Amino acid sequence: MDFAFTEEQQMIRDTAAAFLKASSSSAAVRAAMVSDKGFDPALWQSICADMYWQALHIPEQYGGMGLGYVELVAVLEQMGRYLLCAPYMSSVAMATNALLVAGTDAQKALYLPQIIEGKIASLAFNSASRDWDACAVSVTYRRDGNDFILNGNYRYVLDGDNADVMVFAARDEGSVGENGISLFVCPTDLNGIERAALPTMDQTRRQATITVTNLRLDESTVMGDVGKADKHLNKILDLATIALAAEQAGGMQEVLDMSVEYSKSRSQFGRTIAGFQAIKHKAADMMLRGEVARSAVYYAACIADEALNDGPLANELSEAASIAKSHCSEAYFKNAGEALQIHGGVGFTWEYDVHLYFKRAKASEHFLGGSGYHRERVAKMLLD
Amino acid sequence: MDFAFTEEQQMIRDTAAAFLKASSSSAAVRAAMVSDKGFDPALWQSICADMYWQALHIPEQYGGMGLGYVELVAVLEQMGRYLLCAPYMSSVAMATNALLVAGTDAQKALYLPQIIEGKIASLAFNSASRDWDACAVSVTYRRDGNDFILNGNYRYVLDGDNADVMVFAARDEGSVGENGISLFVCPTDLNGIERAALPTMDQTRRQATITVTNLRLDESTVMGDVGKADKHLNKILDLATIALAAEQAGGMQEVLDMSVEYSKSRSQFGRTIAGFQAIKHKAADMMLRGEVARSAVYYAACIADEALNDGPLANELSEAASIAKSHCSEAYFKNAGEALQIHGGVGFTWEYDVHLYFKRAKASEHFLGGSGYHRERVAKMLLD
Amino acid sequence: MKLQFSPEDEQFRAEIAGWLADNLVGEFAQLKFRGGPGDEHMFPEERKAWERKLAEGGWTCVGWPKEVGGRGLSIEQQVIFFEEYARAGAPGRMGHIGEGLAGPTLIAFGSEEQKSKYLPGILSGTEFWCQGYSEPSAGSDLANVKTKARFDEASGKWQINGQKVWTSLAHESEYCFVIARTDPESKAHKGLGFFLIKMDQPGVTVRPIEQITGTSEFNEVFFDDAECAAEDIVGQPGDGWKVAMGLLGFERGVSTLGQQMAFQNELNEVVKLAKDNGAAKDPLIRQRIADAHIGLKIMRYNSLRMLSGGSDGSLQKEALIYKLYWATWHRDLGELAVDILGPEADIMVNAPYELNRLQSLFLFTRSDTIYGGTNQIQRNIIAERGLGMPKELRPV
Amino acid sequence: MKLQFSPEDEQFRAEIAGWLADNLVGEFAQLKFRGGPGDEHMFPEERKAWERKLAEGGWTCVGWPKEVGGRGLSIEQQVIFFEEYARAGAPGRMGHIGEGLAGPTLIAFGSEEQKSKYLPGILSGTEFWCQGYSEPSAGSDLANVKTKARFDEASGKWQINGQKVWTSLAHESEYCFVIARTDPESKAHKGLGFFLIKMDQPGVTVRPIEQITGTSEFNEVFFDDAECAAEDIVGQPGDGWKVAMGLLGFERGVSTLGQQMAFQNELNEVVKLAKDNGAAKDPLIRQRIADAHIGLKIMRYNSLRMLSGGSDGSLQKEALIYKLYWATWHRDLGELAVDILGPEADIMVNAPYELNRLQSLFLFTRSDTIYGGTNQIQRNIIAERGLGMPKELRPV
Repeated sequence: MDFAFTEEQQMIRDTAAAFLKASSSSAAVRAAMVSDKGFDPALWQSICADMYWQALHIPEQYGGMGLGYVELVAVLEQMGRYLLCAPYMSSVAMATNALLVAGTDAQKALYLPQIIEGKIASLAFNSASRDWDACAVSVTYRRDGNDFILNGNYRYVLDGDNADVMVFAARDEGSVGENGISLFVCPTDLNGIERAALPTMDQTRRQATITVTNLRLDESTVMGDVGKADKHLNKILDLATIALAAEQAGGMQEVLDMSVEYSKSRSQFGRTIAGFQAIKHKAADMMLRGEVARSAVYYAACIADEALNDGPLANELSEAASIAKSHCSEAYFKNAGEALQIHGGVGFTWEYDVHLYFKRAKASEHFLGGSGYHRERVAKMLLD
Repeated sequence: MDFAFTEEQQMIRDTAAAFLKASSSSAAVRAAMVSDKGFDPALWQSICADMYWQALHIPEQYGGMGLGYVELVAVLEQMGRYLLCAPYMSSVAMATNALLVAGTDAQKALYLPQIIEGKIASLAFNSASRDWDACAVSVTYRRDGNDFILNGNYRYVLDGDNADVMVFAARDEGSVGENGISLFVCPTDLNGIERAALPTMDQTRRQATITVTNLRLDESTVMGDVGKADKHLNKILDLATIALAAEQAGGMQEVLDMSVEYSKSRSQFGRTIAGFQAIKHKAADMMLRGEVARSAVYYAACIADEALNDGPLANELSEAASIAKSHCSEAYFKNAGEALQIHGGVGFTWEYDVHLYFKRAKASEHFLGGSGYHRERVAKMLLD
Repeated sequence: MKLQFSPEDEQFRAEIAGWLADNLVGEFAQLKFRGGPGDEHMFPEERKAWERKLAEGGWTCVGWPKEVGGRGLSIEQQVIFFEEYARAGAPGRMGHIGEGLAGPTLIAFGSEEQKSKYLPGILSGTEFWCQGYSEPSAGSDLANVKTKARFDEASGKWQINGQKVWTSLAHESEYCFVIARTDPESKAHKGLGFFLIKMDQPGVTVRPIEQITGTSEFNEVFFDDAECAAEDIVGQPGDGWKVAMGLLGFERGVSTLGQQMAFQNELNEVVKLAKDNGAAKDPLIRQRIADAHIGLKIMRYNSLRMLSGGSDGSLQKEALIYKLYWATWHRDLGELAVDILGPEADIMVNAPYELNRLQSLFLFTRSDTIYGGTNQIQRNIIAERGLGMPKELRPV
Repeated sequence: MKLQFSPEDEQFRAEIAGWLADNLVGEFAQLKFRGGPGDEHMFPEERKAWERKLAEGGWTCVGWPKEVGGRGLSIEQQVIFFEEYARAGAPGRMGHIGEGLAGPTLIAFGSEEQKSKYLPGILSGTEFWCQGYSEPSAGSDLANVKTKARFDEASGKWQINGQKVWTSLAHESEYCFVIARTDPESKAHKGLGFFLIKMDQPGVTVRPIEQITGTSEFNEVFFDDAECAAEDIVGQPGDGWKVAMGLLGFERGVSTLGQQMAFQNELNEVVKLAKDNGAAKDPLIRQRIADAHIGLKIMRYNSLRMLSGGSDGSLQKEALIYKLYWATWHRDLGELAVDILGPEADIMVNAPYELNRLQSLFLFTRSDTIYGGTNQIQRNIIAERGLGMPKELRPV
């Protein structure tokens, strides 16, 4: 039992922090978030060619680095901290995980190298539901010979308009709940796929809506067993949830650092506001929430590794994901709100960066389910 | 529109405060709460003979003072503040209200003068349910000629073991929900009534369990229409709820005063702890909760008057009761908890009075429904 | 205590409600529910026209005494006016700083010349005011004023230099009232003056502040040798703090009930949304909606108590807690709104940054717990003034 | 990072679990789940016998180095020991102050004579210790020590005068370690000494403090010319603060995981109650139960990180927040327990004041956020040490 980063993991974390501090500066974030694609393609290429982050947890046989979820989480934490605008969550934490969990060898061999080379991929599964699991799938498929015909609308698709490759979840016409779910993977230039960016309040992460109209997919696109992909989808979503929680933990650290720094520089009534107990105690609570967030996220990352490798603790995945996300969602939003409060008037301006974190915090809280949703998931495990 | 105490109401309030400060001192409370009956009979007689508080809102035709609920609430607030140990809530806010709302002229003429003279009365209606309305009634009755035979068990009966007169709610055998509810009033020395005190964590208010076994009541005991007393019972409980909220508001004031006073006397790190922002801000929040509690209680008292007199705003009763109780329940407990925290170690001792309020706060929170229960009642009104 | 309004007051309620129903139509219909906090930058010209319309009907400055041209309404009728105004969705008042702050200050502290020069423009809805109060380095430390006023003997005018911030409607206003330091050696609340400054002059520059919402209703205002006539100081040099504090007192009052009616409109929208999108079935959301409803009801009761109070003889504690209470309630409403929206909360109406009303509410209400004294400062004030706890230590 | 324990460690887990299963029987069975915080006053003699039983099995002082007679367990094995001990419901340790505080202090700072005089009694479970640390006027201001120690040249002994408070198990202890002022002119943390004092002497009086629960496990201890041999001061006169602070460091550590297992036992009881009485169907209670479960899981992860940390090179922030975190969590659990009981929470087991376990939990956990540094002090410490924010101003 050793629940600390290894030296190698520390190095990965520190390298990520240094790289992102330089490349995902406030100016860079602000330029990227209003750009056409919502991210800087040159930076994305550099992340892939110089940092190998897309390859991090992809097995070596597919050209990846073969590292684990702990390493991935160490990098994601820094991405959240520096508010990196990039299709990383979608490509790595959603699509790559989907391929690792449910993809055939052929699909992995085809798509994972593309992702490693910087292609953008994402996962589309829900529309307007308040659920964040297989039950939320509303797009339907029907068989036509050996093909599958998909119809329906997806919403909240991360980087959906930029993606080169999509993983689609769909349900057998007439099925309900967790039944009849299938996963498909395909390029986005097929006929029958219509995509539109959704303008987002949190401009640092893009979302899209995708409408599939008689989208015809052949058998080679099917991931796993037809009609029985609910467990796979739920596992993919749990893995993505842990990744998102890692970002949230990183964001929490940054809003704390910004707030402490600002409070030390701002004088009121003849002293820096950092000296007032009201501010000190807010900051102390922020630190508490941030530190235990990290503990929850690192534990969940260890469990994610178990789940990806069928280890003995693999069955803890859903619980670990819900623990991390339920804590991080409320905690990040609280911390970001306190950061605004500590910054006073300037925190309310577009010029200061606090609002970017504040909006990211709220968007990340809702995405993949908020604290109440995940607590109820845990309650079901405990009480029903 | 004038939402302030009249001069007469102020006088009643101030007289109550002065009387209770002297007669319900810490020493008096501590003596009463461990005494056999749980209250001081001499003080109870003085309240009835010198203060006329039992008579406050009883109409003059029954020997009462004919004042309103605002006056009653003004006195109850001070009782909560000074933690008066007495069967007042039961006799006045429960049994008297029951008689006023549902009693026949004969019943009023019989029992109200007894209450004015200091007899103890109470209301029994529920057992283990988490509901606090007519649906919670579980004791059953069946007709036997012109008589009613009651069977079952009541719990949480305020001062039930001391009561001379009881109002019983019971339901027609086989009925469910709000159907089949009847109210009865009778003396407690009848055959078939067994009573036992329940030892309570909050020693300042006594509860009892009452078992009725083939209790035979004749028609003269029936209050209102047989089988249709649900609305009456709910109205009685709403009125009692407002009374309890008034007590809670008074308790809030006292724990704030105690805390502020203690904080000004206690030195740490070379200054009184009252000067630390952490303490100041806790106290400020306590004052906020206490002040708005009062606003909610006074408004509810005005509405109670409307309800007792069939005024145009009478239909606001349930909402006003739930607003007052949902705020006061959480707020009193929070304030009492903060008072313990501000008192530090000594607050944790039996010797200091804070714990008496802390326990009263928790018991009052649960009795007649906590904040969540009353919020859901309001939600039903708004959303369903 | 009695809750009902008198028949005369109810008659008055019918009158103003009727006037609004008759007049908030045609060109003004588009202004319904617009121009409130977070939306103050919208439709300025149309809202100025509405101010003139109000003035024609005698509905500006309804609480001012009749002798200065106001309507002289009782407290009850003012409450009714503000409630009905907000209930009808009539637009955010362009004239509120003139009517609520500048005017009452002049009535209380101004010279006869100042009154006759400035009050008519406020009454007629033709001249608008903004407030030059906050400074970048001041924040909650209100008395930390750095803006300077020097009397230039040669021109016989005051020369104002410095910067104000968080000035709403500055670019739409004819006048600004400004606190500036008349005694350069003075500190804190001593040596200040209260000036009435014309905005349309070379020495005044307005720069909008881009806010968290992407819009700008607050501004920075720069004074570079801005001029102010000798007779346009209110009170004497050195009286500025007293005048300004008197003014702060006017900020709280009967208009709180109108504010609450606006809150009620927002809450209604939130409730409707929850019913429409199914969130009203979620037990946790139900609790929060009920809590918001309860909180607003209690806010109203508290205001009624505040307005009726005083006869009670007690320190008005219910007034002292009011800012902290409403600001926190309103901020919580913003959070509730987006939590009911759920993931849809992140999706805007249009690029580049067009928010819907609830998103705007969510973001804009973050300022409520900051301006006009942060929640922290409010708690200090409550503890010190309401509970007699020690003042903050000052560093040695 | 790896979560699994090694096969050797799992083997060890089986060993201690087996020993407990074999020995926590017969006369000791009644001690299961007893004697923890809030219940420390119960079964003192039986629990002393249990301490001797533990010592026979070599299960006292498992973390002490072998060279002083301890078992010298690794961190992992200590974690396992404390977890299994708590999981088995083995009783609250009468020896915990000797084993966890007095012993480690002596090992770190004591003379050889002191070690050989005092450690064996701790190891054998035959001599018990209490802590003379807090004083009535000190509270969170730990260094505000008024108890005096004067060296009496005539007798060659220290004479101790003063009062300590919140001393648990004082009436069951052979010894007390006491901080007292050796230099009467000194202030704050200077001029203090750390004394080992025999309780059974005329100068020492123990008076139980009646608590919110109606029971007494804390005491006041009065020293009136209490004697302490010259060789029973740890370190030099004036070193007391250093020794005491070293001791405070021992308070946090591997035993946190045992504490958490005890918390888990409590939480299990709360969950069972909710299932039994139907509260588990209430969506609000479900949220709170889930939150408690999540909070405890995270507490464990945080402790694992704390124990594994350091190699990371960073300041151990996860350790700094631990007290605030667990104290608040535990207090919330107490509230949850009685809220699940609902109105039944007010009904005791028996008159005059016999509480059930959950009522006792509710009341007793109020002390968690106070002793060992109130939540307020913890926040100061976190802000100052963890975030480098300014220290509190001292009055001039």
